[in-house]
Amino acid sequence: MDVIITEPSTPFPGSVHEVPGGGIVLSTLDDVINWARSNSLWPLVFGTSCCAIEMMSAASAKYDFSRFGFEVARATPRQADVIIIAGTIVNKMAPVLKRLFDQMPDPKYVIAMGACATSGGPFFYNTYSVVKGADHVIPVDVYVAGCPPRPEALLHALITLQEKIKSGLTRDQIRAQFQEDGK
Amino acid sequence: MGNEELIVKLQELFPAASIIQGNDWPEISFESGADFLSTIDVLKSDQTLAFDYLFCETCVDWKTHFTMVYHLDSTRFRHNIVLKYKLDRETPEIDSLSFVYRTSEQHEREIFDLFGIIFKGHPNLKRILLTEDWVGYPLRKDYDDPINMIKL
Amino acid sequence: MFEEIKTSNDGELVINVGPQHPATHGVLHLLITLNGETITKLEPNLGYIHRSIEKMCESLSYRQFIYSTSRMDYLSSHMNNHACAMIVEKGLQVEIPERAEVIRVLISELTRLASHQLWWGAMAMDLGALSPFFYSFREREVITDIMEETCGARLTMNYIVPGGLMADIHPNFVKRVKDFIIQFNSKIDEYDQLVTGNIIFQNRMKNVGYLSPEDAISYGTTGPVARGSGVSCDIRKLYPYSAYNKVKFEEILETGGDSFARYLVRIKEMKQSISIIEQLIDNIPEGDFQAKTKAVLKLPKGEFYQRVETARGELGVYLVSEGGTTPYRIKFRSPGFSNLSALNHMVKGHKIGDLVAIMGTLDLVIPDIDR
Amino acid sequence: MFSFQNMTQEIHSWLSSLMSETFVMLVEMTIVGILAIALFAFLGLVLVYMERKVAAVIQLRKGPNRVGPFGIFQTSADTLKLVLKEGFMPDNVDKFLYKLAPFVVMITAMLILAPIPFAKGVQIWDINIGVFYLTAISSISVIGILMAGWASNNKYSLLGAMRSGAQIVSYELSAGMAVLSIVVLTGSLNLGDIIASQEDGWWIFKGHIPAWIAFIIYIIAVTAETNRAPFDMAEAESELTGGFHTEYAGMRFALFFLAEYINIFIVCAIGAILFFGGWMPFHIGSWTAFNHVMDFIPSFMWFFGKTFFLIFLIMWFRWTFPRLRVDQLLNLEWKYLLPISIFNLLLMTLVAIKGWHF
Repeated sequence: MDVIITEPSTPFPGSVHEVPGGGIVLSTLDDVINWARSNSLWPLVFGTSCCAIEMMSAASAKYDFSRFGFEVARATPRQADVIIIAGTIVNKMAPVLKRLFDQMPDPKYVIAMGACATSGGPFFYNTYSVVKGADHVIPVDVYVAGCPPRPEALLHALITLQEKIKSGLTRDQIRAQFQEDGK
Repeated sequence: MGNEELIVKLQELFPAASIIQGNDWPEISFESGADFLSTIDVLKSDQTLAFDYLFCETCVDWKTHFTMVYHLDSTRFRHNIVLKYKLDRETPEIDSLSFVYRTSEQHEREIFDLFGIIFKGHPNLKRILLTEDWVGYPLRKDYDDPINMIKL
Repeated sequence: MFEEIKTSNDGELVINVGPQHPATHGVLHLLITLNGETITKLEPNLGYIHRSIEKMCESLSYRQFIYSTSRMDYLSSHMNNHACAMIVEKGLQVEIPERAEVIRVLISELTRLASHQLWWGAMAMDLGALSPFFYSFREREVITDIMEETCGARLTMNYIVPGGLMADIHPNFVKRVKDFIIQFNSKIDEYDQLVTGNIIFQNRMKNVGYLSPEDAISYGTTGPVARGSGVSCDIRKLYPYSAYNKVKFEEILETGGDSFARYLVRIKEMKQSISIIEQLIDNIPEGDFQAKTKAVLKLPKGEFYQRVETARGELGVYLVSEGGTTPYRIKFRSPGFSNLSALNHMVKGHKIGDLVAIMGTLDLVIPDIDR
Repeated sequence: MFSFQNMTQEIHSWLSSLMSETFVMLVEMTIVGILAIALFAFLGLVLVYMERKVAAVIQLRKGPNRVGPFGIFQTSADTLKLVLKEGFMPDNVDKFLYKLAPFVVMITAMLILAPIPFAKGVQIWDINIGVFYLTAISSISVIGILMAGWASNNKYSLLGAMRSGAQIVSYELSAGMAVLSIVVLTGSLNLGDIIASQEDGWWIFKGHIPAWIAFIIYIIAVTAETNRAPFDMAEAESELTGGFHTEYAGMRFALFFLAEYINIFIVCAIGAILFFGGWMPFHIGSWTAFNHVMDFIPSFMWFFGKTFFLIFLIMWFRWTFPRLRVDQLLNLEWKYLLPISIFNLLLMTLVAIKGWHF
């Protein structure tokens, strides 16, 4: 995978020995860690509005996200890995959401489910209390479109998040990759 | 009681008020300054009226004044009226109904929150939907919030 | 922004339940004062999902504002749309084709079934039984599929519009609804066996959260909550609208006033909904599904009020028109808002576990409360 | 029937020929310790996977099936992730107790493992007061839970811990009574003797109705003792979000999680030993031929089969019943289970004295 790593501003003091293909032990260990993290995403029980019902549908027997190991929904943010923002975030809720996110231990991931969490959606214009997108409050990894999105869309988002974790790239690296692809 | 009978009865009881037939139900309107609590008391305790169920309480901002709108139902006779009370825009104050109809405790908090109407005698009058430090009353017609509100 | 909460001198403990708490079904914040495990005071703190729909509607046209109401009480979005469509029709004085009226009622009752099914699963989950949720969603998915085929959406349908319906029903609709009814009739008994008859469940529900008929009226509760206390308040029966005067059904009244009575009301209401659907499904009249309306709607000056019975109780829409293309003021009298106000009265002296059970039987939908 | 005793004795004599007695003991302790920890980890993985699959079957779902064949590596991924999570310590916690609590719960679970015979001749510590040891040690774990609840500086945790304290202390009584009724029949506190006494039939069949009552009470009481639904007052997800482990994250939470499942395994193992004869095959009185056929199935399979059947029973409870309220929970114990179990113990004594059992 071609990754652009930006040059550090000060050069590394000392000599660097190039290892062809990366250290086998460390890179494999990284893969194992990412495999574990991506396959064990425990969501926080958090739904504000309509999308929460579709999230429940995704948990139900027909869609069943337990197949991927997502069914261990934790009620406390301390034990959760991924926060699925299912619904609108309003000004009064924003500090609470931030606090919930801060209470989660690293590594933590965020999925913005539905139009409201992505951009304010149907409540973008003429409202005085809606936050226009949850990414104004906390960093979002995956956005799902729809009002509300279908359960399949949520499953796709979760699988996309798994792929993101498996690739082991940071946000900036992914952005750089996309920019390169665009050129 | 039918709507026509209700209007006749109400006119007997409240000669000062203006009573008209609205789209669905009789509408009885009071000017600001009328004794509101005793009116409600009569409406609730009168044996032929028995308006014991307040199913909607809200306010309308008419730019020059506010109008409190109460929708009353009688669970015994199943007749409804709409009760309106005109409020001054500068000092909007009205008696709280929270001890007559318990449901109005929350409704009045909401109206205070969104319209800024002061309910005298309300046990816990503070903002309910918005944060405590919110400035302004959003459902008033002159409310403007250039930061949060994106006008279409 | 959170108040500094301390233990008061008399040994009482103040606890925040919510905004993120599994029992609040959303983002309700309750401040409860505990003496040991016994609740002495409860204060709801709303507004964590206050989306200012009422302000928004003031700048939306009469065709547009209906869509935002689907997101209000999303579990009975059809009934919300129905109320709004009816109030516009009342202002315009449009006659709706018979076919549209019957389909509206059919769809509304299916929505009520779906809503009650979800409530049943979620309430059992609150009480700690996790499996009923999956059983109820099994049947709910069938309804959702039927809805999807006809309305094009699973949850926020926007199918009922001023003047009639957005589109005609799907050719499969009648057959699939009939199949569903046959399937669901046997499942209701399964629900009873799994939950209603369970001794733990009955002990958790009976004599918990008592609401007397007087209090039920005074607190303005409606829907299954008031009917569980023996207060007749079914708008479908008292002030029939749409095609409800053409069907025979019973208003379910339980006199217990406790959580179990409210539970029974909903379970029996499901059976009544099935009977309404059974009466109408074979008798959908032929004809148009939409009356002719202008592209831009203008309501005459005046005030209009429309009440409908949603799955949670009475939804009132109060609309003030100044004669323009947008409403001057619109107020949604949501059932959950009034039902919630009785919560403080109901939980006093009960345990934390009971709070969860009582909230389960109130069937709160928070966006419906906050609007 | 194959006994593991020969094997262990051979290892012991081989080690004794190599080094002095002290070193032999040290080496043996290390081996046993490693085996115990390995068993722990393995049991944790298997039981969590089993719980999720049982839940899935009851709830008409598929359950984990993407990670590895049939999803068998799902729990491994979960464990690895939990180990690698940020070690988290909220502000204003009692740091010492907060760190100690998971280990108290864990070590208690490990200690109980000592006198349990896993197969014929496989027992870490053959102690003559085995039953007494089990009941004594198992009550320590509540201290860990109380510690966790107190140290977390969270009101939900505190409430959960207090509930758990009240619950475990009360339900230990009926569990103890149920265990005693089997001790009365056998006349021995040694687990090996209790198993040996079931050579001609398991106590659940030999002990008439009192044994059945004791078994039912035992299962109810241990479900409560391990904080499992419908008695999961201490966690009560829909009431107290997470109960005593609300503030625990990562590895420390994993220890609580693991200890819960190990505790289930242990109580079910004890139940299997007392009522279903532990590793003893299914024997019927003097049917020698039948008994010989049964002996062909290895003893550890009998033991694990019975234990896992009981574990399945407890999991079945969890996914079926609603949760009790905290006062109903205590009512059930003090007003119903305890009087019944005391009466049952008397009845059992009568049965034992008169020799009415088979």
